[in-house]
Parts: sequence; structure tokens; C-alpha cells
Amino acid sequence: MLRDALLVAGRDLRIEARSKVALWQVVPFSVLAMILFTFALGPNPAALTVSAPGFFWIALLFASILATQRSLSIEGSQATRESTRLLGLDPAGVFLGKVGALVAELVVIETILVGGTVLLYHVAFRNWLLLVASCALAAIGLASASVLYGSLAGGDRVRSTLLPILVLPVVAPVLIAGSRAFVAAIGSSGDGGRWVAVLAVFAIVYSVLGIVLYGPMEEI
Amino acid sequence: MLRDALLVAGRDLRIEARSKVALWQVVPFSVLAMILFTFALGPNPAALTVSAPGFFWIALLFASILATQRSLSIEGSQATRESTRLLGLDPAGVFLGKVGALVAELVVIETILVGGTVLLYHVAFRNWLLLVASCALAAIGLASASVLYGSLAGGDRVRSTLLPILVLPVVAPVLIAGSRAFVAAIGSSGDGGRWVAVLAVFAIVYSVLGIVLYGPMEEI
Amino acid sequence: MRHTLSKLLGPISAVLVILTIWLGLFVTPPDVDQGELVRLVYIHPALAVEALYASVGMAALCSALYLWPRTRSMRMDRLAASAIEVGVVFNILTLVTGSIWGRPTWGVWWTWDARLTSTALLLVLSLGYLALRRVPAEPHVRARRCAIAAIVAAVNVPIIHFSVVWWQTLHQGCTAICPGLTYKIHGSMGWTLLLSFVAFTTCFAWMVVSRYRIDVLRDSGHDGALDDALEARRSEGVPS
Amino acid sequence: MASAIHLRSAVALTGRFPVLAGVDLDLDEGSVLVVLGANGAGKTSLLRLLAGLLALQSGTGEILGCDLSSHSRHVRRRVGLLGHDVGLYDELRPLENLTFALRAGRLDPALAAPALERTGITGRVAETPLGQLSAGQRRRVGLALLIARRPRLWLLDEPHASLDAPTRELVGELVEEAARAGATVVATSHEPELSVPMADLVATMAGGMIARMDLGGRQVFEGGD
Amino acid sequence: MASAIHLRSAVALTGRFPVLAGVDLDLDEGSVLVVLGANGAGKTSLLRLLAGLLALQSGTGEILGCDLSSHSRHVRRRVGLLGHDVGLYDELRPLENLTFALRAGRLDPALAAPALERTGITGRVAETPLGQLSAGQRRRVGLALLIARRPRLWLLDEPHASLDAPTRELVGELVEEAARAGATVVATSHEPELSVPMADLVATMAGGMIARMDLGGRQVFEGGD
Ligand code: HEM
Ligand SMILES: Nc1ncnc2c1ncn2[C@@H]1O[C@H](COP(=O)(O)OP(=O)(O)OP(=O)(O)O)[C@@H](O)[C@H]1O
Ligand SMILES: Nc1ncnc2c1ncn2[C@@H]1O[C@H](COP(=O)(O)OP(=O)(O)OP(=O)(O)O)[C@@H](O)[C@H]1O
Ligand SMILES: [Mg+2]
Ligand SMILES: [Mg+2]
Repeated sequence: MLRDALLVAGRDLRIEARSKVALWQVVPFSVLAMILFTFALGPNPAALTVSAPGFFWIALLFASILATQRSLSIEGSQATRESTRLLGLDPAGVFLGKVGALVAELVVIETILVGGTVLLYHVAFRNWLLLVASCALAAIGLASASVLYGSLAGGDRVRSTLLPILVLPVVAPVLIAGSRAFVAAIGSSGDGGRWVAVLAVFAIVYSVLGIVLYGPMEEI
Repeated sequence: MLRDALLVAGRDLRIEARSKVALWQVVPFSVLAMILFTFALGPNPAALTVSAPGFFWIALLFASILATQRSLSIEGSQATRESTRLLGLDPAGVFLGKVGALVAELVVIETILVGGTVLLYHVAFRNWLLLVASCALAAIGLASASVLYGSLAGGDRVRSTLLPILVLPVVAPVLIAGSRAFVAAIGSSGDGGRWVAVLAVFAIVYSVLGIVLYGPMEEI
Repeated sequence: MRHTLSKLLGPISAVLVILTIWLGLFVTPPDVDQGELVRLVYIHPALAVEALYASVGMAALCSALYLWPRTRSMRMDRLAASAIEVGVVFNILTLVTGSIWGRPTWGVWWTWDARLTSTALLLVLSLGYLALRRVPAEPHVRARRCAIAAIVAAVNVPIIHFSVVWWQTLHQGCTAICPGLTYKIHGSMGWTLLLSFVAFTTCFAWMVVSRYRIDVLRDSGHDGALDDALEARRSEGVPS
Repeated sequence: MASAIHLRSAVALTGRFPVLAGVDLDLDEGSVLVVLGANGAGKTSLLRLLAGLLALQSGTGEILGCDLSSHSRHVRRRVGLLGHDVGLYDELRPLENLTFALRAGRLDPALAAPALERTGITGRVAETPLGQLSAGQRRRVGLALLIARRPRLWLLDEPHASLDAPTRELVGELVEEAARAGATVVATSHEPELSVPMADLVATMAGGMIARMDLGGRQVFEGGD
Repeated sequence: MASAIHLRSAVALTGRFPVLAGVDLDLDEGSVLVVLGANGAGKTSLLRLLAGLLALQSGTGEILGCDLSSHSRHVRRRVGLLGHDVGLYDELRPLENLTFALRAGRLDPALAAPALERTGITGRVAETPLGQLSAGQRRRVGLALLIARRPRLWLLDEPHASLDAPTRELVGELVEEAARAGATVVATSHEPELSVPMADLVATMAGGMIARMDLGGRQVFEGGD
């Protein structure tokens, strides 16, 4: 299973390295999203700092959806999906591999978004440990959930519109828990641990679900 | 030119009628986005009513991007694009046709989003004329800008990630003007006219740009 | 002639920039209320103007010239691309110097001042253009696409600027000052400021030209390479 | 006869690669050219160039009297291309696809039905969205579109591929008809035994160029009687 | 000989449409079956069923001793399919594609190079991302993958399509080799003159069923000496 995972992750990352889609398109998008949100509020620092955590997480959610789009469009065409299934890879391995590659990309995006939040939204994080923990767990949770659901969405053409509506409701908890955890990390409330726990549960549940369900999904 | 436009619009709408993508995927997405934003703010109604207009427009922006994805993926594959070019349609007509179909879909989405704003965000619009005007103009502007820019992005696979980063900065003015116009329509400020004007300018500029520039784009 | 000029461009701009910095740092007096910080005024505005107007304007012009059948040539495409690329560099520098300036003056690295916001948006716009350039396509197709993208971007700059200005000024609770109007300009400062604009404009021109040169060299290398490629391609036919 | 195709040392690139490395080709209207050659020789690229879908890097080209570099749109309107992949709309039914194409070309939509009839796309198959049809059925629809549009230049990329026996014969008939009606036909093929008999000229491509020209069966045959 | 394929009144649907309407088929290991039939007869669907990619609606199927409905994953691992469209990664080069596939199947990546060599994917072509290769070159890479993987059941959908003459002969050799090595081959074809000689059995499909079974050239030939 693990070597299959490594194999698949290697393939995805190589293809990303060759096309640099995440780097050139997804990262700018996430920054852009942050700017757009401030337009929604109007430039009023107070309100901004209040909703900064939420904006961070919404931006991350949308960015993660784009990243998933790309990662799944590697097996976009029906023919590619089928012949990949004929290779006899361990489904759990495939799942873990794609999730791994996606997590790697998400972490990069998160780092940049955190930078954005600090600079653009004037947020000063007190509790960095909390920050890092929630980011890491969120990345795993988001990646697992999106890959699992995204693979349900079928070919490229359908997915580009179907994926968001499939995945967003599922990852809503990440949004909530994440924003709360950030609020805690900023220091205005103290119950960060609980929300990190939620994120952890989410991450575990969906990676396990993926490992278990990816096999049956491959079945016809 | 016009009959080509009608022809193309007819084709797009028929395909939409058959696949119901906009109806079943884009509309739910936009509603979903509105709900997510409320999560982002956390539970305080005051802040919500303040940023309701902005959220409406962000939701609309993202929804319009999905709608464009879909509308452009009708000529997604290289082969389809090329054979469509061999039909000798007037490029300006193609542009207008696709924009027309897209506007139709956007208007539906806007109606539902307005409903959402009223119900979910407890916003009471005073000046409905202003509301309708800005929605209509915004739809035209968004559709023109996205079709024009989206057609630059090439095939399905690339577009799903490239389109947002290309189009969003371009339509940022719509977001700003739209939300300001809504604030005016809600009644807390009185300069709605000026923002509608911005939307009108935007719509005109981009439909003209499209009509003019779509030709060169079709050439090799 | 044009050749020698563009050759001279490098040294000239270097000299001018150094001169600006020297004047800015050692000759001109510190500002009464801004102190030494004011010296950023000799760098930042010039950078900003290049980033905002020079690069986008030039790119749009070249792109339009490319789309116009008479003046269509890959040169225009390359020039536009170089302009945007250098523009991105200047844009980032504007943001950096601006933020450095903003930290002490406003107490924050960033504020949603109209100008700042539109600068940031412009940066993303240019990044989009560069992303579009990376999409693999036949040279002509790519040139056309990018030309259109550049024109659209240029048309968009004023729209963004005004909407952002109105948005920002019309919105209550905006704390951002409108930079630049906060202090009076002494004689020596005025001259240095003027010089700085000249210096950075030449610098910009020089960077664009050399970026363009690199492109040309690469492609002329590829023209040589094209002949080899043609040879190789033809020899594919010969059964070995 | 008027010249349908006139290429002089035509070079075309995809990316940086010269798919066509200097093609010289002259073809009169109403004649049939079959292009043979190994995989990767440049046959498809040649067709795409003739269709005005591939930019001319250097050299000159004139199709049906229109210059390739300056008037590619006029060229595109006049040619019909059956590629490796028929670029039709998967969501639409065969009839809807053809009607759209005909309307777009300002032709009579009524031409669609008989054309489909002729290629055997009838009954249930005619009612199935294109995306769900079998490989061969899709190509048949592509063929039907050519029959209905009657372009002045037919570009067929391996027209026989994945068609069943009766339809393969149909291809031969169609080409002959088109040629007699004054249209020009350029067809690539990996099956000389099927394609050469219907050709006036047979070009063999190699390495992005036309390596040799021979007479085809059609010419000989007509010489025969 | 052990039975490689055993289908009894196999029915398969896509959407609501029965692409396979009750197929009975028995094939021993090491034998070659060629499937003929009109467009839309169900050949591709049959191959996809045998590959475990199409669900068995009713009836029973056993491939290489694994039950189709319950153990389709085991089936999939053992078969190699060359479809109308070789499903490989456009961004990766031929060699990278094969290496990935071989690693995935826990086979020796070193097998990739010679296989590509054999199908003539060498030099510049081997260095080009798959997406930019010509139709025939892509199919060659697909063929190379089969050579390298040596599956126990070869499923070839119109193996000759869009290949040039030398490679068409290669297909024949490969099939013969595979069969001699004990593998089973099922190939669809619209070119009886090429495919029948290499077949032990020839099935003709119509309407989603096997209409008739004949002996192929191979059988006769072996009977000959
Ligand atoms: C990230 C922060 C900043 C950005 C992105 C930024 C951007 C810009 C831009 C785009 C311009 C050119 C505007 C035009 O010519 O239309 C400009 C000009 C200028 N900026 Fe900034 N700026 C920033 C921070 C600051 C700060 C903190 C100061 C000083 C307190 C400042 C002082 C000036 C001055 C003096 C000019 C030139 C005079 C003028 O055009 O008004 N800027 N800046
Ligand atoms: N970007 C590229 N880089 C390298 N080589 C390329 C590129 N694009 C195309 N090629 C090569 O150019 C040739 C394309 O030729 P073309 O598709 O016309 O072949 P063909 O004669 O149609 O072959 P087939 O008989 O297989 O259809 C192939 O050899 C392909 O490898
Ligand atoms: N969803 C569907 N609705 C209606 N008909 C369908 C559907 N899906 C497939 N079909 C039909 O089922 C058949 C598919 O058969 P298949 O693709 O196996 O044909 P084939 O024998 O491979 O033909 P070819 O020789 O052209 O490859 C076609 O006739 C197609 O029209
Ligand atoms: Mg070809
Ligand atoms: Mg088939």
C-alpha cells in the first residue's frame, strides 16, 4: 500500500512540477481571494480583523478546491481512469498517494495565506503552535475529503462544477473549527484545543473513510 | 452576426437544458457559499447585515466563474473547438451568443441569491429599481468579461484552474460597485446611481471589447 | 544607432540611479516630521509610477500593435511580455518599499488605501498574464491570447483605480492617509524627486530592453536551432 | 483546372517542433490526393495546415485561391475536416449536431436527415447523444456532416479507420462523387489497398515532407478507358 | 487447456441501454479470438466487460478463473487492454508512462525500454510528452505497455487502427508470440484480411450478441502442418 502511495504521489508531484499549475494559478488565486473579501467588507480595519480568521479559511477552502480539480484532472479522461484501474494499484495506496501530494501543495498555500493574513489583515498570532497544528490537520482533512468526494465526481467536464457543491458542505466543519481555532490562536478566546481536536477528528475520519471506501469506489 | 448569436445561444441553452449543470450544481453552490460566509463571520447578526451585500457579490462572482467553466467546456476539447471554427461562424456572433446564454443563467442565479440575502441575512431592500438595475448590468458585465477572458484559457483541463485567477481581478470592480450599489439599495447610503453607472460602463466596455477582440482570438 | 542607444541605456540608468540614491541619502535634508524615512520618496513613487503606468501602458500599446495586422510581429509580443514581466518586479518593489514606509508612518505594513489596493490587484492581473503565457500553445496562438489579455488588463486598470478610490473614500472608518501630500517639498528635494523619476524610467526601459534581448537571443538561438530541428525532422524520413 | 492547393516549402511548428519541414504541394480542383506515410510523418499536421488550423511558420500557401496566412478564416469556411477525433458536441444528438453545423454554414438544415440516412445513422442511434455512440458510429456522423456540407475541399484523416466493411465502401463512393462534383479531396491512410484505388495522386510523407509522388488508381483507371 | 474466458448469457448496460444482450463465450488459454461485427455491434463493450470495467448485469462470467462480478479487481490486474484511446498520461513521456505502469504492477521497470524499442518509440519521440505524439505513436506506446506487462489476457480494440504498415505486421507477431507464451488474446477488428489469419476463432457480433463463430487462419495453419 505504502509503495503504491509513494508511486502515485511521485507521479502527481512530477506532473505538477512539470506544469506548475498549483504554483502559477492556485497560489495567486488564494491571495486574490483575500483581497476580494476585504472589498466585501469595505476597508474598515476593525471588522476586518474580526472576520480575518474566517476569510483565511474560506480562501483556503476555495483554493483547496482548485488544487483538487487539478490533481484529479490528471486522471481526467475516462480512458486514463480505466487504464489506471487496470494497473492493479492498491486503491488505498492510490488514495493516500493523491492525498499526500495534495497535502504538500495545500501546506504551501496555507503558508502564503498565513503571511497574507498577518500582512493584509493585521492579525497578530500569539499561539503559533495552535496555528501550525490546525493548519496541518486541516490540510490533511481537506485533502482527504476532496480526493474522496472528487473521485466520485467523474470526468473533468462534470467535475469542474460538481466538485465544489459536493465537497464544500462536507468540509464546512473545517471552516468552522479552523476559524475558531484561529480566533483562539490570536488570543481572544482560550478554547483552541477543542477546535484543534475537531480538526484532528475530521482529518482522521476522512483519511480512514478514504482508505476504506476508495476500494469499493474503484469496483464497478 | 445576430443570427449566429441566436444560433450559438440556442445551442448552449439546449445543452444546458439537457445536462442541467447550472441548475443542479451552480445554483446550489452559490447558496452554499452564502451559508459558508455566515460561518466565517461567526454568530453575530449585526456584522452579517453589514457585510451582506459584499457576500452576495462574492457568491455571485464565484458562481459566475463556475457557470463560465461549464459554458466554455461545451467547446472543451481541442477537436470540438477546431471543428466549431471550421463552421465559419462570425466570431462576434459566437461571443454574443455565449454571453447571452450565460447572462440568462446568471440572472437565475442572481434571483436566487437575492432571495438568499433577504432570507439568510435578514436584509430588507428599499430601492428595488436600483437592485434590479445593478443585477442586470452586473450579469452582462460578468458574462462578457468571463467569456472573453475564459476563451483565452484554452482547453478544459487548463481552464478549471486558470480561469479564476484570470477573471477575478478583472471583475473586482463589479464586486465593489455591486456591493456599494446594494448598500445604497438597502438605504444606508444614497449614491447608488454612481455605482450603477460604474456597472454600466463595465458592461459596455467589456461587451464591446469582446465583440472587437473575439475575432482576432479565433484566428490562428 | 538604436543598437548603440540601447547599449548605452544600461550605464546611463546605472549612473542616474546611483546619483539619485546619493542625492537622496546624503545631499537632501531629512524631513521635519518624517525624518530620515522621507528618503524613500526618492525611490518609491518612481517605482510605483513605472509599475502602474509604464509597464501596463507599454504592454497594451505593443499588444494593440501586434493585433493590428499591418504591425503584427513577434517583436511586439516579446516587448509586451517583457514590459509586464519587468512591471511585476517594479510592482513588488513598490509594495515592499511602500510597506517599509507604511510600517512607521501608519503603524501597519498594509492598509486598504485605494492606491495600495489597486497596486495589489494590478500585480495579480499581471501574474495572470504571465500564467497565461505559460500555457503551452503554438507561438502565434499564444501571442494573440496574451495580446488580448494585456489589452483587457490595461482597460481594466483605470476602472479598478476609480472604483477602488471611490470605494475607499466613500467608506467610513478608513484610516489610511493619502500618501505624498503630507509634507512640503524643499528645493533640493524637488530636483532629486524629479531625477528619481527620470532615473527609474531609464532603468525600466533598460530592463525591458535587456529582457527583450534575452528573449530574442533565446529565439534566435532557436532559429539556429530551428534549422537544426528542420534538419533533424527531415532526416526522420530517411530509413536508418 | 483551377489550382485547389498550392504549397511552397511550407513549414509549421507545434511548440518548437517543426511538424511540417518544408512541404511543396500542388493539386488541381476535382482531383483526389491520398497521403501515405509512417506514424509521425506529418499527415495529420498537413491536413490541419490545409484546414487553416495550423499557422504557417514560413513558406507560402494558397487554398482555393485564399492565402493561408492572411485569409485563414475564408479557408476554414470552405473546407471540411474529418479528423482522428470528430469534434462534435457529445451532449447533442447526431441530427442536432448536423443541423447546428448546417445552420452555422447558412445551409439548409433539411440536408441533415438524408446524409445521416446514407451513413446508416438511423432509428435508435440517431436518437442517442453523440457521446454515447460507438467509435465507428461517431465517425459515421462526422462523415454525414461532410456529405451534408459538401465543402469544396475534403480533408479526411484515415477515413476508413474504425468503420465497418459496408461503410468503408461508402467512403470510396463518397470520395468519387465529391471529386466528380468538382470538389478536391485529400485523404491520409494507412491502408493503401483501400485508398490508392480512389486516388489520382499518391503522396508519401516522411519527416514532415512529401518524399515522393505517384499516380493513383483513379488516374490509371480513367486512362484505362 | 484451462479455460481463460467463460461467459454465459452475459448482459451489460450503459445507462439503460443493453450494450451486451446475452453473450455466450468460451475460450481456452493460449488461443486467439478475433471479434468482427458492424459498428455498434458491441465489440468494445465486450472487451470492457472482459476487462472488468463494465458491470455484469445478469448472467455469469469467469475470467482466468476469477468470477467477474465478485472478483473484478483480480480480473483487472491480470488483463491488458488497448482501447480506442490508450489511457496514458499526456504530461509524461512514453518511458515515464511505462515505468509508472510497471512499478504499479510490481514489475521490473527495466522492461520498459526494450518494449518501446520494439515498437519504434525511440530517440526524439521517446522524449516527447505523450500528449504531443501523433495518433499512431500513442497507440504504439500503448502496445509497448502490453509488451512490457505481458498480461495473461490481451484485449486489443482494433489493434491495427492508425498504425503504419511495419507496425501492423508487428501486431501480428506480438499476438502470435503472446499466444505461444500461453497468453490469451481477444482482438476486435474491421480488417478481416489482417486479423483473421492470426486467429484461432473468429466471432461475429451483432446486436450485442455473438451471431456466429468460425475457425480462424491460425487454427487452419497449425492443422496444415
Ligand atoms: C504597500 C504600500 C504602498 C503602496 C502599494 C503604494 C503604492 C503607490 C502607488 C501605486 C503610487 C503611484 C500613484 C500614482 O502616481 O497614481 C504611489 C505614490 C506615492 N506613494 Fe505610495 N504606496 C504605498 C505606501 C506608501 C507610504 C507608506 C507612503 C508615505 C507615507 C507613500 C508615499 C507615496 C508618495 C509620496 C507617492 C508619490 C506622490 C503621489 O503620487 O501622490 N506610499 N504609491
Ligand atoms: N511539441 C512537440 N514536440 C515534439 N514533437 C512533436 C510535438 N508536436 C508534434 N510532434 C511530433 O510531430 C509529429 C506529428 O505528426 P502527425 O500527427 O501529423 O503525424 P501523422 O502523420 O498524423 O501520424 P499518424 O499516422 O500516427 O497519425 C509526431 O512525430 C510528433 O511526435
Ligand atoms: N447510453 C446509451 N444509450 C443508447 N445507446 C447506447 C448507449 N451507450 C451505448 N450505446 C450503444 O451501444 C453500442 C456500443 O457498442 P460498442 O461501443 O461496443 O460498439 P463497437 O462494436 O465497439 O462499435 P465500433 O466498431 O464502432 O467500435 C452502440 O451502438 C451505442 O450506440
Ligand atoms: Mg495522424
Ligand atoms: Mg469499438
